[in-house]
Amino acid sequence: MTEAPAKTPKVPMAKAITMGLRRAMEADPKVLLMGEDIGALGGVFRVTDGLLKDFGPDRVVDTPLAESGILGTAIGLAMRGYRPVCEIQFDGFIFPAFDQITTQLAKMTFRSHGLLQMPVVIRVPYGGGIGAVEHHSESPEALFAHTAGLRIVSPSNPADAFAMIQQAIASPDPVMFFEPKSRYWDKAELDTDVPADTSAHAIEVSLHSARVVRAGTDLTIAAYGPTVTTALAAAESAAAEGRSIEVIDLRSISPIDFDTLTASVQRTGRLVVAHEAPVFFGSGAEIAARVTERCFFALEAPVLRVGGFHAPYPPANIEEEYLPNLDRLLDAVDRALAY
Amino acid sequence: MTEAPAKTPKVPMAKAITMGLRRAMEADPKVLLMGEDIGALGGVFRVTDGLLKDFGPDRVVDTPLAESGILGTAIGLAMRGYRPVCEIQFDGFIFPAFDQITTQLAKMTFRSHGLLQMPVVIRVPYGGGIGAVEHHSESPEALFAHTAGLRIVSPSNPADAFAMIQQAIASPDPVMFFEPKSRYWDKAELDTDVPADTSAHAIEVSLHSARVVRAGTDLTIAAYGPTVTTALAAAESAAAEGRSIEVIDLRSISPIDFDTLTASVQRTGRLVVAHEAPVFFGSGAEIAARVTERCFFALEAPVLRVGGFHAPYPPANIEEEYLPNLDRLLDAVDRALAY
Amino acid sequence: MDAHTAAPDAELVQLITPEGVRVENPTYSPLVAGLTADDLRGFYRDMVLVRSFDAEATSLQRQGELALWAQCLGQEAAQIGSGRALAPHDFVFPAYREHGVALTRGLDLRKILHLFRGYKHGGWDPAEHNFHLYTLVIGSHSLHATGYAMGVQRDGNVGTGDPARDTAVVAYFGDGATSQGDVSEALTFSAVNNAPVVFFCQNNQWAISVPTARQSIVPIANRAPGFGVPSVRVDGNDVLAVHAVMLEALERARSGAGPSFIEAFTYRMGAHTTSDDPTRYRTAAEEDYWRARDPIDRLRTHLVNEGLVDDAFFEALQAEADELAEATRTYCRGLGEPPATEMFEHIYSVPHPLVAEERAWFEEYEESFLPEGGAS
Amino acid sequence: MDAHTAAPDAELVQLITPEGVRVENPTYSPLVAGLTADDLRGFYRDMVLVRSFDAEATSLQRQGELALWAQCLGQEAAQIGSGRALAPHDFVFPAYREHGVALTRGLDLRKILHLFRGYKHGGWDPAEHNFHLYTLVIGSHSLHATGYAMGVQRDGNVGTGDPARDTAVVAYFGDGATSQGDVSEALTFSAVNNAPVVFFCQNNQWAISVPTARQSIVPIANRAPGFGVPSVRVDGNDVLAVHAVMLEALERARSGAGPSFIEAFTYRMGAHTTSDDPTRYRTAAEEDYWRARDPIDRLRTHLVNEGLVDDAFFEALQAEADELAEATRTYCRGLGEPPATEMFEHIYSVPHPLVAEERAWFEEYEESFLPEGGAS
Ligand SMILES: Cc1ncc(C[n+]2csc(CCOP(=O)(O)OP(=O)(O)O)c2C)c(N)n1
Ligand SMILES: Cc1ncc(C[n+]2csc(CCOP(=O)(O)OP(=O)(O)O)c2C)c(N)n1
Ligand SMILES: [Mg+2]
Ligand SMILES: [Mg+2]
Repeated sequence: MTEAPAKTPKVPMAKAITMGLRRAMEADPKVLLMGEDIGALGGVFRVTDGLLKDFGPDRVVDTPLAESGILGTAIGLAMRGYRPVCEIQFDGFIFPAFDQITTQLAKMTFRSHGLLQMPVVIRVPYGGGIGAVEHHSESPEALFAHTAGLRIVSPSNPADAFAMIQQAIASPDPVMFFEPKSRYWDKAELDTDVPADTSAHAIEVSLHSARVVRAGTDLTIAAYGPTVTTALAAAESAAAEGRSIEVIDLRSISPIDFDTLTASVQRTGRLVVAHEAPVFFGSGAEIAARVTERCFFALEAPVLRVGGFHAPYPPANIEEEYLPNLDRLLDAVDRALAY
Repeated sequence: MTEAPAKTPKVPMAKAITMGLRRAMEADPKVLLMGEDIGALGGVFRVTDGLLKDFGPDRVVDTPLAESGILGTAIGLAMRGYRPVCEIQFDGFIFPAFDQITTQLAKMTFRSHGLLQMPVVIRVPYGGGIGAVEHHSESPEALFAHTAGLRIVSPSNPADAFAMIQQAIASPDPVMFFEPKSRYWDKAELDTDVPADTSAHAIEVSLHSARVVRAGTDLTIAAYGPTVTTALAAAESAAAEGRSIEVIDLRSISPIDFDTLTASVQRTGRLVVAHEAPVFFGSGAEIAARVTERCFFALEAPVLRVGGFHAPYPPANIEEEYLPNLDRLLDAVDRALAY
Repeated sequence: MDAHTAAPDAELVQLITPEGVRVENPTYSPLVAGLTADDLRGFYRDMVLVRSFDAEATSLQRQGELALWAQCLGQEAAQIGSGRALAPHDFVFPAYREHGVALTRGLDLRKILHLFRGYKHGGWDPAEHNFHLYTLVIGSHSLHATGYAMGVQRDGNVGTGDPARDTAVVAYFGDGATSQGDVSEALTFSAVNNAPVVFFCQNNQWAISVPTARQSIVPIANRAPGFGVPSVRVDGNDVLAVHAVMLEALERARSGAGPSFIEAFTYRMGAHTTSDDPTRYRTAAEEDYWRARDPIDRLRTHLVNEGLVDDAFFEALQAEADELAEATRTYCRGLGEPPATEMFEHIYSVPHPLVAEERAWFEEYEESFLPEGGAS
Repeated sequence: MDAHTAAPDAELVQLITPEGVRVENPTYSPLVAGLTADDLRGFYRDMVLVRSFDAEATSLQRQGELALWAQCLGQEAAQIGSGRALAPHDFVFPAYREHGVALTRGLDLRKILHLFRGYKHGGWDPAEHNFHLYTLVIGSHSLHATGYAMGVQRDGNVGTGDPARDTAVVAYFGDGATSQGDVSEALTFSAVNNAPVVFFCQNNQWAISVPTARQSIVPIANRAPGFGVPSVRVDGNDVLAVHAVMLEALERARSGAGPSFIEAFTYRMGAHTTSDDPTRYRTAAEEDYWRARDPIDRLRTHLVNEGLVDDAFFEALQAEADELAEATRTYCRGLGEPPATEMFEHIYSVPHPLVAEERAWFEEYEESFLPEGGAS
């Protein structure tokens, strides 16, 4: 998507995150990484590869096997002035830490009337489509977005991943960083030598801004993380049939950049939201409700949602049918345009 | 609400639940209660009062202080053929059990291809308005509704509480039973001698049916648990100004009885949803999204939501302003009618 | 009398008997050998003051001024004995009834009322006295303390030998809390990191209505060594013994020798909170038994027997205690209510569009109730 | 060589040395005194069979037939020794590499492939062999086992003295799992309820890349007594010793004497799973050290030295093992894919309107892809 000089190397998203972590650790000695198998192994996805060697075991901490323990100690470290970046090995294993995240991490700043900041990042490889076994393909972002005090983002491409992880780490508020593991190996040209903009403005605005990744006039597709690529493919495919589809990469799930979203829908009059998480009580619900409230008279069709079914994530053999794939997206586009 | 012969005693909701538990325990020796302080103390709200004495410590189990332990052992008991009813002492203390509920309890039937049933009930006194300290006034229902495999209900009055707790216990699926603690002491005439209908039909349909508790033509208010009373008050108040408001007690949050809801909205053309939980990613989002999809051409105004703000539940001194009180509901009604 | 009300077994560290008699302990007596009469009077003073405060808060709750109150009645020795062993730069993570510890940290006790009045969730600046906010969610803060201690290690503030620098972290919690997975995880994380943290468990024999025997069938102190954390059981009603074991544990932490666990065996003489009714689950005989073992009486007897106090001391102290109660009452009654817009503040440190939007809506909405023309 | 690769300390219960020599243990030898040569050959057979199965599954994964495989290579003695001590009516909660235990329960091992192929999440009927589904979420099932055991108590199937009735429940998990709060809570709940459950921890010295020393600085077996649960450390590569300690623990459970904890000290000879690369975190020397202590070799040496086996035995067994591998391969390749609509099944036991609606939508949607007129 980004034009870059020919010499810029192509970097997969996983590597872009590694480099973002590296830049953040170089920029601030208080940044440290914690998680299961993030040291010698470099994480099961190798995202922390090489960091133990360069930053040592005090800053790249292989923790005991306990997610509540990871988050709980991260909170204490943050109180002491550190900036812990916690890796949860897989989406499905974040729930033992749910209490520490929801009740402690999210509320500490409020409880202390702003006296305590919580610069904690929780990295969560999430989503399906990689043929994994049970509990390794879930999309739990909506379960955290309901809770005030947390910020939730999800990059869809290497460049965003590289910049957003640094901004997330620089944020004084806790940030849940959902990494679409099915896109870990998608590459893009990226110069990882230049650290990202981590100014106050970048943290407040850039980190949480949606981006129009393809302009269009007939219908808007809102996506984030793994579904952005699918949405672009759907737009491409629809273009062949003469339909002009705008694609928005939300990038942030809490807060949601409703200004960008509603500006688009005011023009296109139609919105389809795509995410891998189940539709019922998913992000699409909030988006549909709020966009409808804001664009009531502009909407030509109800906001349609494409996502997982009201079912546990199924066995890998049939996950393709569960996921909001290209066909499912196109079907929703057709239905929305048919109004 | 219910007409009953004069001799029927008035029973507060808390007592109605006690009696429902008693009837369920009498009906099935496999039913047992587990939780913190539910034995000699009878629970901090006295809902299990007297049950230890009558059913003994094997069926009314004071557990160690660990919510994950309570849910985890309840799952094992269910596998052995028991029907555990777990009490979580307060809403804000359910999160240590989040993993066991979301990843184990909700998925066990699916994982076992229907070979294992999970007749576990989780009773959660929830909601605010009782002047309590931190963590004792939350409404976490939306955090569970996103997960398939769970059923979630919330009674708004003693009669429903009495019947629904028995149906929940008879359900082979796990049921989260959210008890609006601000309504615990609201009384209604109720004959608790007659056990509830726990037929298959009752469990499938009655337990999860919404109910029109007041008919109206201009606008529908959907509420559940603690906000039903507020909604009825709002309808009453609006009636004085010549507005006819229909009030629906949803009773079930997962599944949601969209048939009853959309039938109403098809007639009234306007919907306001009221719950205590924060609006952002709350139940109202799902309701707004789906009702809008189903009633797109009937809606005269966007679905409006009234609920908690995107903030941790505030100190009790200012909770009245946080809660969707009568004025806030009337304000939303006005706004919806102004479209 | 139930098993759990039996007199503590002989393995409890004790330096002053229930009869007020000083006893020798080869390990622990030397640790408190340097304490002066002034120190002992100071212990006594703190215990009396916090009891006065606690009683006043209880009565304020009865008067409707507080939503709830959690008394520390009976646990004063455990709290003052341990709190007085701390250095100012040590950091404390209390549960919710550590009013005695708060006193030793120098916190203005009246700020504790904020939380229990429903006025604020917090109420004080944790950094001011290195005393964290109360944590109501049982056990969670044991992990925060452990993480904080891991930060202390990274700051190089352990094992330097410089008493102004070496820092210990303390987590206070109850017997019930030991059943929470978080507390076990804190033991694991502290042990494998050799973190400078002390887990101080006040076993007051009850978790609301549940006796300790329902949390553990062996002494609570046995728990920690299985994680590699050394532990000790101390008579929690003996302020001197508590002080000694705490000094030892803090020194271990600060010197880099790692975490420790203290079980202070005491008794919750009051109700769990003002909402509780202990008559439902324990006998008057049990309460009487423990009332006769009141930790304040024990120290008083000792001080009197040793001739370390006189009437003037008691009178002055009583006046001070009355003054504290009076100041507490006045402060509480004057608190008023915070502005409702506080609920939109400090949810995030960085501006947040949804919060801003909801706040703006709320302010406009509130203004709509002002008498016409009344809005500024 | 790192500390954690050092030879197990002398406190491990051992009945056959690594050199294959039988040693006496006053407590445990009597428990296995009744075992016949046939029994020993049966142990050996099971170990060889599961290793053959395990190797075949590993190679099926390499061929792309499985999404993942978790080997039990090196842990056969721990699994067969314990599994063979169970009664049919005992109930087992495995983690995810208990293929050896599965074999002893009589499970058709090929059904284990369902999960690892991404074909089903479960794959067998837990009731058929009293063997629960694999649990991938570390530690969770320790609580399920405890609850199940509480159910057994309520059924009156403990301490009756009737061997056909008295029932034990077993939870299998690894060294890493002991750090999870759930496992500690399971120890608490089992102890205070005196539940008939055995916690069987295979300490294979690694949790993926994390050595046991990062989970506990003291032997894992030390953990349980702090909760009031007796424990024992056994040489997990000694099938006989494992069998003996398991018999003891099961008997304790069934008789009503309560829970036990077994630490079987063994070694994960393979990678964590087929996705893992152990060269990143452990040395070849360490792997060589443990390869030389292979549990199957140990029993083989013993059987040969005692003259309990002959060539015919080995040949027949090899044929059986090859047959199992062959059958596994064939079965796996023939599995195909489940119909996509399976994802709408058994989400609930009672009909559910949203599931029905989504399923109906999906079926209609799928039909729209059929060639025109192709829909039935
Ligand atoms: C996670 C959680 N579960 C339940 C509660 C409700 N609760 C408040 S205090 C308490 C008992 C605590 O007992 P203990 O740890 O012994 O402390 P004590 O009150 O005796 O000082 C319980 C169950 C809670 N606050 N947090
Ligand atoms: C709650 C949870 N967190 C993380 C994981 C990822 N994970 C899978 S296996 C494993 C290591 C388990 O080690 P151990 O308990 O020793 O068992 P072993 O694999 O050695 O048999 C980890 C971290 C998981 N499955 N569940
Ligand atoms: Mg207690
Ligand atoms: Mg292991």
